Amino acid sequence: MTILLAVFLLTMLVITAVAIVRTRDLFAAVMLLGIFSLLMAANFFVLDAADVALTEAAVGAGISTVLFLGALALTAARERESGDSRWLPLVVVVIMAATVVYATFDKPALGDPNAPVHQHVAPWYLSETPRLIDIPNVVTAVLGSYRGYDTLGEVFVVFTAGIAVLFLLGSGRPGELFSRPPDELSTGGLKHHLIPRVVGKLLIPFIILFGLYVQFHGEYGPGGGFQAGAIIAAGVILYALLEGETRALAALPESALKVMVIGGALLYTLVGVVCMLMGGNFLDYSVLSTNSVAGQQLGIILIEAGVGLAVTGVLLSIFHAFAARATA
Amino acid sequence: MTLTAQLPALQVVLPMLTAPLVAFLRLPQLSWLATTVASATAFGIAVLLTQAVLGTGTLDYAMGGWPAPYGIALAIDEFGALLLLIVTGASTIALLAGKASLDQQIESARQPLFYAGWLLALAGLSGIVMTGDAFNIFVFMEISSLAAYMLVAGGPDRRALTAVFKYLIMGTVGATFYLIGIGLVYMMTGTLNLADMEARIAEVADLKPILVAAGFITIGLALKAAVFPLHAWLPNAYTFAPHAVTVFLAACSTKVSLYVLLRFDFFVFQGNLERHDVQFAGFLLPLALLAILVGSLAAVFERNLKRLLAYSSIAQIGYILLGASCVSLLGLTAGIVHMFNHALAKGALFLAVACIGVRLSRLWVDDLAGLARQMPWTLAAFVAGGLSLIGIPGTAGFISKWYLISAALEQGLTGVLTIVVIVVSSLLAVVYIWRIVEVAYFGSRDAQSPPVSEAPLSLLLPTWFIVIANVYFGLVPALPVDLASAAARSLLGHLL
Amino acid sequence: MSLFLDLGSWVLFGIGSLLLFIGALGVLRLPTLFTRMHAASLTESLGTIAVLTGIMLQAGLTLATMKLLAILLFLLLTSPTSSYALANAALLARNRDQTREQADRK
Amino acid sequence: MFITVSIAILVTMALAIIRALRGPSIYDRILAVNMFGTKTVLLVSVVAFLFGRPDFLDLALAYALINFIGVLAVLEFFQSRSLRRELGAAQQRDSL
Repeated sequence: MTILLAVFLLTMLVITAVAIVRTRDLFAAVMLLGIFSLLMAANFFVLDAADVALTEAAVGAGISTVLFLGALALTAARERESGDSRWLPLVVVVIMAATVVYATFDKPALGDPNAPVHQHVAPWYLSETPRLIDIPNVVTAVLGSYRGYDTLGEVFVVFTAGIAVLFLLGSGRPGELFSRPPDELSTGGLKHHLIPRVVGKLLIPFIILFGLYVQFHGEYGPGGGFQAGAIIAAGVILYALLEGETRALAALPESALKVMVIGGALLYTLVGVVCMLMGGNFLDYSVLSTNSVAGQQLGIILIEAGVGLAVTGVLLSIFHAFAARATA
Repeated sequence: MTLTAQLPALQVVLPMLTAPLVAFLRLPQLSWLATTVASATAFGIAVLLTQAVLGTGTLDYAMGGWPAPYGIALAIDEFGALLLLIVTGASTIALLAGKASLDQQIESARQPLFYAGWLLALAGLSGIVMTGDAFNIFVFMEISSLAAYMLVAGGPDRRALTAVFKYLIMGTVGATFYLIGIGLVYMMTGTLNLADMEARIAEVADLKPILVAAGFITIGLALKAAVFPLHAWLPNAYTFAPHAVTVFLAACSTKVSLYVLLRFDFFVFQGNLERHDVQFAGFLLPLALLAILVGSLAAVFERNLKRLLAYSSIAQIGYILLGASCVSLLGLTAGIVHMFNHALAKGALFLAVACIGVRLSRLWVDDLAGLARQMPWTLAAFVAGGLSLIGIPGTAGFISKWYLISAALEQGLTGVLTIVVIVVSSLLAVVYIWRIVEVAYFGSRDAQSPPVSEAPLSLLLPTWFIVIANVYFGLVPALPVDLASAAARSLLGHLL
Repeated sequence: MSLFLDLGSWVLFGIGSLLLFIGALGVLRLPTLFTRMHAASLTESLGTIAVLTGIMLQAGLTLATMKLLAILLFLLLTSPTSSYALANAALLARNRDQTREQADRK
Repeated sequence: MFITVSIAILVTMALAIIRALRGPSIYDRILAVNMFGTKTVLLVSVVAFLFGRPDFLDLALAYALINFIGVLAVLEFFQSRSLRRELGAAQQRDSL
């Protein structure tokens, strides 16, 4: 059944991807990208990677569509014919695809328990985590502790992206991402907004609540700081869409976002530094408490909080930067 | 734990900690100061680490205290130490010298963000060099690339944006290829630790996924390292970047990718893929030779000063690869020494360009006419850097050429061809450097153009520091040569 | 007892599947946007209710049922809202086009 | 029985994709994406039970909450753009 589902979803994925590449209507491409990301998440889910699927869902379904539209608001809606030939890229892509297919000939079968992946490091994680860290979701243990340095790096990737967007777009005065002309009230465009506004405002608390749940439930089920950050940011973006950027910024001003970004990135790094000061290696949470298991758990909670803060802050800063640019 | 034992972690953590603080400082001057202090401290740490490596051999550091295949381990050997010196040194010098030029090119309101990006690039590059984990390399590659795109996009010319876009697409493709390769290797070995990978790959080395992985990783990294013919993104990125950024990136960013490429091909794949050395030489030697010739020729006909030097960089990357593709102790030593020496020579040249850039807004070769009279010290530094690039005895460049030719002499017939190419390209280097010297010293300045004064001392001092370093390491090459030959020995460990 | 639950699930799943398929067919085959929206809302309201209730019967009184209830509630809130917003936007756009055409004709 | 439903959902998704590819108007595409989103929620819920992993319902919950934002953003985008364009055109007419 897994195979059947995966094949079906992947076929649809390929069709969608080809359509995205072929269309010159950038708006259609954004819509198809939304479908692409939904398919991707369903695929991850079918392959039992719920944490990844949740990330894809949180980022792909809401935020990336909004950011793509923000970019579209700054440019033209149709792709210009470029002089470059499309044949060379096509040839390169076909060769690459053929090579990857060739590589799969000797690949262990999907779910084969004797595959090297299931023989070497993974069994150790599964057998030692209950003793060393004692949390049910091993994925969180791997990301938060065993490979915590990678996760720190990923937080800084997000941070760098945020810095780069702010640097390029310039964080000018606040503006509306989808600005409406001032006399728009007279044209009656807002009337249809009554129902979405009521429903949307009803949903926002639930979205934030769900984000917090994902943040703090990450040790038990799929989730963690990245997903939670994206979900909470999506909630705030919904507020901004319904009530306007100005009110969103009044609720969560740029200085607060700044504090979240710096605070999140610093919190993670400083947890590592504190571990060093207390005599362990960088990010060795065991030394944080007299009981090494409790120390690990404390460390993971702290760094996940740092991740959540930084991701929320960066995503919202990027959103506001696009908005400020769209108005200017 | 003593402080010394924690140094490997601090090398990356220090710039990472400083970056968020710098990003939101209100005062541009202060953000420059904090960045420079952090970068200089990182250089100090790199020096200490090099001493430790020379004393006791490879340094290992277990992140989070988890043992190697389960957690992420840092591993710094001689090769890594050399690269760390290049990365942190280039960053520090570029910052010290770049103040005046950056103040001109970046609006002061955007400077804090710019310097934060600089620190992130520094952290990313040193993170790549130090880690012993294949996926961790990818993570830090993302940090350094994103930061590098941002730094290049800071250039005042609008064309910087299109240049960055190309750079971004190519860089992303390269990183994706690398990731596909890592995924395939992980599928077959179940580990991400490089040392562990090397041990476990032996059982599955003759299977198709490993072969394909080797291809993907090599092409991906070659794309990031601007190896001919995958260099198309480099000239414009270097040309339109702010001058100080060009100094920083030209000195180290492609070399870090080459470093990863060499580590992968020699550590992980070499002993295991069948007749790997022949394949390596067979594919890369012609590319290296072509890179040298095409890069040098393009430089001869180029009229934009920075793009000229960028094409010359493509040729120099060819030299590094040429050394490596000999697959011999001497050849690898030559390639690795050239990483260091090219950083010195190109550093000096681009610093001199930055000096000129402070005074002139356009940097075409013709604009330099008669400039030697007004900016004697700058042009003298340029000539010295050029001499080192050509490989005149007494400069650092000579040392690497010397080793390259000795390595080629071991190779028999192909060696003769190699030597011919090296000599021809050195002559081409003489031509393109001389063209600039001729214009600057013997051209006459346009009467209408406003008088130009010598570059500020804050720029000239670091420039001359690097020029003197060129001469010093030309006369006393012990440090880079020792590190490089030790690195070559450990890279070739399996074949010896 | 469990037989009844299974039977109930079967019936609900059958109805749900049928509704989903008919609705999707409608979205594909019907001629205009508004008729297509009509078909889509069939899958979105009745189809969703049938399928999710069917699963709830299988899950019994567990946390999963609570989550399913929440999902159902949110879907029933959001999908008519977005349909409404979509229809309204499309209608306004069409009206504007018509008035523009009239203005152009004058 | 979960299999029957999941096949029905997959067919629905496929038909929605065809609609999204065909267009013809932007609103048709939005409709298709919206429909695709709710079908994904259903698929994930069904598959979670099919595989015996009901704790994975969180994902469906996330979708049910977030999919809405994308659709609203799109409508907002078009509303504001066409209004702005119209106003720009009107101003041009006035100035002539």
